[in-house]
Amino acid sequence: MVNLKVRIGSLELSNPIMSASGTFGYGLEFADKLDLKKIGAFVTKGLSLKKRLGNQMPRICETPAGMINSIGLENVGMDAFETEKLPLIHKTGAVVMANFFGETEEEYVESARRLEAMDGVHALEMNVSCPNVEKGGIEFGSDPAFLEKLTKAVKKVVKKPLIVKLSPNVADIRPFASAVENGGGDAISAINTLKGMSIDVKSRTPKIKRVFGGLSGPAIKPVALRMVYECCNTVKIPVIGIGGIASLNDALEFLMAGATAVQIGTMNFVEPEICQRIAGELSAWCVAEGVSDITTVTGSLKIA
Amino acid sequence: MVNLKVRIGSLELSNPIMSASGTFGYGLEFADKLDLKKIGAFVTKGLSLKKRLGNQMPRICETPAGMINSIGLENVGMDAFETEKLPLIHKTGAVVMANFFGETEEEYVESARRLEAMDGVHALEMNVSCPNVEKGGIEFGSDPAFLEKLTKAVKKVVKKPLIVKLSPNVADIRPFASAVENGGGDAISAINTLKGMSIDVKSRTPKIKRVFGGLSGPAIKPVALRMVYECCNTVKIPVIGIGGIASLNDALEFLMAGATAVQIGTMNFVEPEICQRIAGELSAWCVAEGVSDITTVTGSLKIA
Amino acid sequence: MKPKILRNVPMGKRYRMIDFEWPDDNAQPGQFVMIRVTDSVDPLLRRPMSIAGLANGRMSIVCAVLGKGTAILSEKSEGDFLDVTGPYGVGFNPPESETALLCVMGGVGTAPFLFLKSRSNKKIIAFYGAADKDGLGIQTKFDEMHFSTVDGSVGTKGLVTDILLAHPEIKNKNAFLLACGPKGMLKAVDQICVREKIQGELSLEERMGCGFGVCLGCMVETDEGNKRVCVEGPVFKAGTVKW
Amino acid sequence: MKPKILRNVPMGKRYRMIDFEWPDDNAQPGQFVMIRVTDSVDPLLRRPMSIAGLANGRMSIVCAVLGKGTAILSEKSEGDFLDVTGPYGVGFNPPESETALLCVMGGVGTAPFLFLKSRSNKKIIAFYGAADKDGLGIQTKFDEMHFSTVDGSVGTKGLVTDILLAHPEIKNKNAFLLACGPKGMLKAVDQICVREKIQGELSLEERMGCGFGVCLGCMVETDEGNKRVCVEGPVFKAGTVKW
Ligand SMILES: Cc1cc2nc3c(=O)[nH]c(=O)nc-3n(C[C@H](O)[C@H](O)[C@H](O)COP(=O)(O)OP(=O)(O)OC[C@H]3O[C@@H](n4cnc5c(N)ncnc54)[C@H](O)[C@@H]3O)c2cc1C
Ligand SMILES: Cc1cc2nc3c(=O)[nH]c(=O)nc-3n(C[C@H](O)[C@H](O)[C@H](O)COP(=O)(O)OP(=O)(O)OC[C@H]3O[C@@H](n4cnc5c(N)ncnc54)[C@H](O)[C@@H]3O)c2cc1C
Ligand SMILES: Cc1cc2nc3c(=O)[nH]c(=O)nc-3n(C[C@H](O)[C@H](O)[C@H](O)COP(=O)(O)O)c2cc1C
Ligand SMILES: Cc1cc2nc3c(=O)[nH]c(=O)nc-3n(C[C@H](O)[C@H](O)[C@H](O)COP(=O)(O)O)c2cc1C
Ligand code: FES
Ligand code: FES
Repeated sequence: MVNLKVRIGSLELSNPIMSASGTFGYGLEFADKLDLKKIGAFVTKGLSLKKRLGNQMPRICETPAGMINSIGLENVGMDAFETEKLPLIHKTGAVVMANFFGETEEEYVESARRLEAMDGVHALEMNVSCPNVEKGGIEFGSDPAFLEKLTKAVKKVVKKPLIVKLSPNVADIRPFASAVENGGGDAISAINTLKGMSIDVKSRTPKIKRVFGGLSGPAIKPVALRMVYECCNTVKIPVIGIGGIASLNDALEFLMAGATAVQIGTMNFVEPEICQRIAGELSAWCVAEGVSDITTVTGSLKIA
Repeated sequence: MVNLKVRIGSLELSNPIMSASGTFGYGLEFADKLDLKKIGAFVTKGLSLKKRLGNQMPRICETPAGMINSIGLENVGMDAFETEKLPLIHKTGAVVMANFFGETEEEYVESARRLEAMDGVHALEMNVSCPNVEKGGIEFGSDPAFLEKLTKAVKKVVKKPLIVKLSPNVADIRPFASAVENGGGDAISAINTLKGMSIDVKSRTPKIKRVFGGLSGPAIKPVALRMVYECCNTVKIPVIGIGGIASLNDALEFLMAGATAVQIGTMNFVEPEICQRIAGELSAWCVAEGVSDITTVTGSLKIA
Repeated sequence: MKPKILRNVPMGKRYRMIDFEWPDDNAQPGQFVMIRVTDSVDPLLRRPMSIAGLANGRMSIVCAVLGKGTAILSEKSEGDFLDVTGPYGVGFNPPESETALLCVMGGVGTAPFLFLKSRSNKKIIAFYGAADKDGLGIQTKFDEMHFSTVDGSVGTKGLVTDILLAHPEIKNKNAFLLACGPKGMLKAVDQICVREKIQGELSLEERMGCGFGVCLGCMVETDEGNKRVCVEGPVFKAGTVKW
Repeated sequence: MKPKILRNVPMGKRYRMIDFEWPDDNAQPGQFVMIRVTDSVDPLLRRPMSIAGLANGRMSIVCAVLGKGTAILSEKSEGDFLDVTGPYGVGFNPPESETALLCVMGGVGTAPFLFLKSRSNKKIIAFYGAADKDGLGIQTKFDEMHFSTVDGSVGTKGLVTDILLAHPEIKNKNAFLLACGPKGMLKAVDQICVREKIQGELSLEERMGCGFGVCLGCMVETDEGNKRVCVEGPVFKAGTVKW
């Protein structure tokens, strides 16, 4: 028997294949597409205290081997999540990580407090790629000192594992990884989307109404893998690798680079059952390779 | 008649389609593949004072819609370039931009001095994505103040147009664009490659011997376009757009975002005649669209 | 589902009709499928295509070549395999009582009506608008067929809304109208519905990331708030969309 | 060049031979072409393939399916079009005087020797090494044919260098040796050449970005410095490569 179990803080996952926030709805949309118990965990769409409508349309477009989105963090809000979604999610037996964000430190802390109190939320993933209204629209995730302070403040109100999700739109991701570790975060997830842009040449207008959006999908995999590797070499807490994963091979690259688990994002749109498929393939791969415990694959990259 | 002429400092190009450094050799390799006079200019492989051998193999690998390279700036050196390459290049009638780099400020200045003295080099493109040995391996292009100083120092010894090529591995490219402008640079080119990584799962080794390399090709286009747009909105000097261009449509996106000209890199490997093809298509597009002067396309993006 | 292509034939000058295997008959006219046209990651996303027919183990779509994805799709051969998910979305739902339907269509907007025709015994009065005669050829026999072209090369010269407004049924307040086509056309038809107090349904198009409600890329603003075209649509009640 | 595929047939269990139109006969055995297998940008780069035959307006390659690119290539059909550039590189150049050639090959390394055989009237003594018998089937009749497999299922059990060393010609200091195959095999053959003081040429493989000398991705270290496998190679003199 292969042991695919991995640990994120105090939480044990049955396997390291998870779905990424914003690409898996509230899990329920996938209930008829795969067995939610067969994947390590799923991450909800980013939640805020209040319901949000998001940005104007158009807010997605396709790019070579990728896509840009500027959804604007549209979500049902904490109340509706707790009362309408969570009870239904609970029935599926899924492991649930709640992704959340705020516009001020207080909103972050308050959101975390709410999620901490919800039965059926197994871990929290804090998205810091949001404009900080108090700091004049600069992202929370763009200043290590501030990130450490935010992590500490949130960690104070939660016992559940706190994962902090890093932005790749920085010159060097390592100080941010350290900030999370120093702030007491239980794990890091990386990366969120790369800031990108696309133009419709015919109309000479941006393809995304808000001009900029986040690039995701296979195109970003090399950048994501590099940043995940850098994080893994910087901190001791677990790192969850995200960015462009489309195959077992891609997932293994992240694990070998040092990730404890991975999240699959954009490819859920293209192949809704991909998380379950790759979890299955991972198990078969371990058998074929004589790997009895997946944690021995983590960080097994050999540098000559 | 369509006027495709664009101006980079004191240099006028017959059209805005150029080839990018490191993807076009010394031009001569393309002499039987296209008419070098039909493209705006070509940029040489990055030159250093002394011949360099570059990094160990393997130093390229393919990624989704892109590739990673870690050539290590292998080049024939200034002497061989001047005596062996330049006379032959001169015969082709090509407009030549010499890309160059150094490991210290003095090397940069000395390289620029050499190129300034060479007849047949029409402009200089300074690559600042190189580790600065004096600053402990940190890239020249990763500190705006330092970049401004370097630009000033080099500008002092050259009259030919000086283009400074920016690295995308920064949190915000705008201060770097300003640094070039303030330092007296005649133009900016952007972007160089994104730092990336890839792993061979079978052998559990990095696909690139040096672990990291530069990601290029269509995959990076959305990031490149965003950064070029940011540069164009920051400085008044011309910006040359680079990154993932594979079609007329891609080139037009960069022009509409504000670029005065564009460079095509990786796609020269796939379709050696691509620069000439796109220059031709650009002319046809202008006719079809009733554009009589290509400079009216530059920056014509409409933001609602 | 990885169905085998059974047929791929031109339909008029601009379109192709592609038939492929499909295991069941469970779909409503107005619903769509999501098609992955390649195993590679470029193009990456699935393409939405209305169901143009479904019977006897065979589904049909009508495809207009617009860009890369539809170009690849239209060049597939009989015997090749497709990668299709769905059906998705909510289809047309005209009242049971209605015996005649005014169906306004432009371009490949005809596709869902071909399916509707095959499933319904109501009288279908079709209004087809195109820029020129190259847009024609996709129409099979509806019960009544009215054409308009912008250049006047076929049918009445002008917009499809002109021939719609000229039709006697438009004055029948019990008429029910269905529309599928370009945004401009839908908007104009919607205004007619509101002005003439005619009930109707419009099938919308938006760029889609997933097709099943999770990317939130396909929103449309309605008088009941943001709706996902792929789940709450693509068919919306006339008079409810905020254009 | 966008030549039409004339034939695509299996060759043994692991390979396919693909023939396509080619306008001229100007190529040397050992040279290669660069093939773009898709119009999309994934996979992005061209794939290098040795020329396995060229005559009468027809070029042949032998393709082993390794990854994405060769999978797509091998699934192309007769009548499809390829995108091929080249020929590139420097081919084999055995001395005119030589009447017999020792040709050591493994896997698709046979391809250039098929071409050589068709162009040369020298006696070709072939040594083919494989892991098991599934690697066989690519060999057409050379003048002499010696097999070895690692598992002993066909020919001599062991490595191809064993059967090479056992051949009487290896003691002939005027023998000329050519080799193409996996790196390990080439290295072993190279050592034999040096040790036995036999002249020879080796055809190398490296990942290629361009195929015509500009990306500098395919370097090999030789005793004359860095060389590009795509321009100064793929064929190098035995004893010159620094492994
Ligand atoms: C519900 C629905 C039903 C449709 N039914 C049909 C049909 O029956 N027949 C048909 O030919 N077309 C139909 N379309 C439009 C079709 O999906 C687009 O023409 C197609 O996606 C364009 O892809 P492309 O790669 O050729 O173009 P590209 O321009 O290269 O596509 C780039 C991206 O934009 C998206 N996109 C571009 N145009 C549209 C559009 N008009 N609507 C939605 N997304 C778009 C693509 O899906 C892709 O993600 C339908 C669209 C929707 C939303
Ligand atoms: C001069 C030369 C001649 C060759 N001749 C033949 C031939 O006649 N028949 C044949 O089947 N194969 C030949 N090869 C090997 C062939 O090019 C590779 O098997 C092929 O590129 C693999 O592509 P892929 O997409 O299937 O594999 P992937 O592993 O998906 O390829 C990923 C990348 O790595 C490169 N790559 C992977 N393996 C090799 C390799 N062994 N050599 C060079 N690049 C590689 C690919 O070109 C691509 O850029 C030759 C290689 C060279 C250099
Ligand atoms: C449409 C879309 C919406 C997303 N929404 C969120 C979100 O709400 N919160 C968040 O932390 N990340 C969000 N992401 C980022 C993904 O979780 C993931 O980090 C990113 O897409 C990279 O992974 P991928 O390349 O596998 O998609 C979103 C991504 C996409 C494509
Ligand atoms: C193989 C290779 C070598 C390169 N060498 C150089 C170089 O010597 N100097 C430089 O400034 N940029 C170099 N570049 C970067 C390109 O000039 C260009 O900025 C980058 O590839 C992005 O453009 P593209 O996506 O069109 O390739 C190199 C790129 C590649 C792929
Ligand atoms: S297409 Fe993704 S939510 Fe509608
Ligand atoms: S493959 Fe580019 S230099 Fe040889």
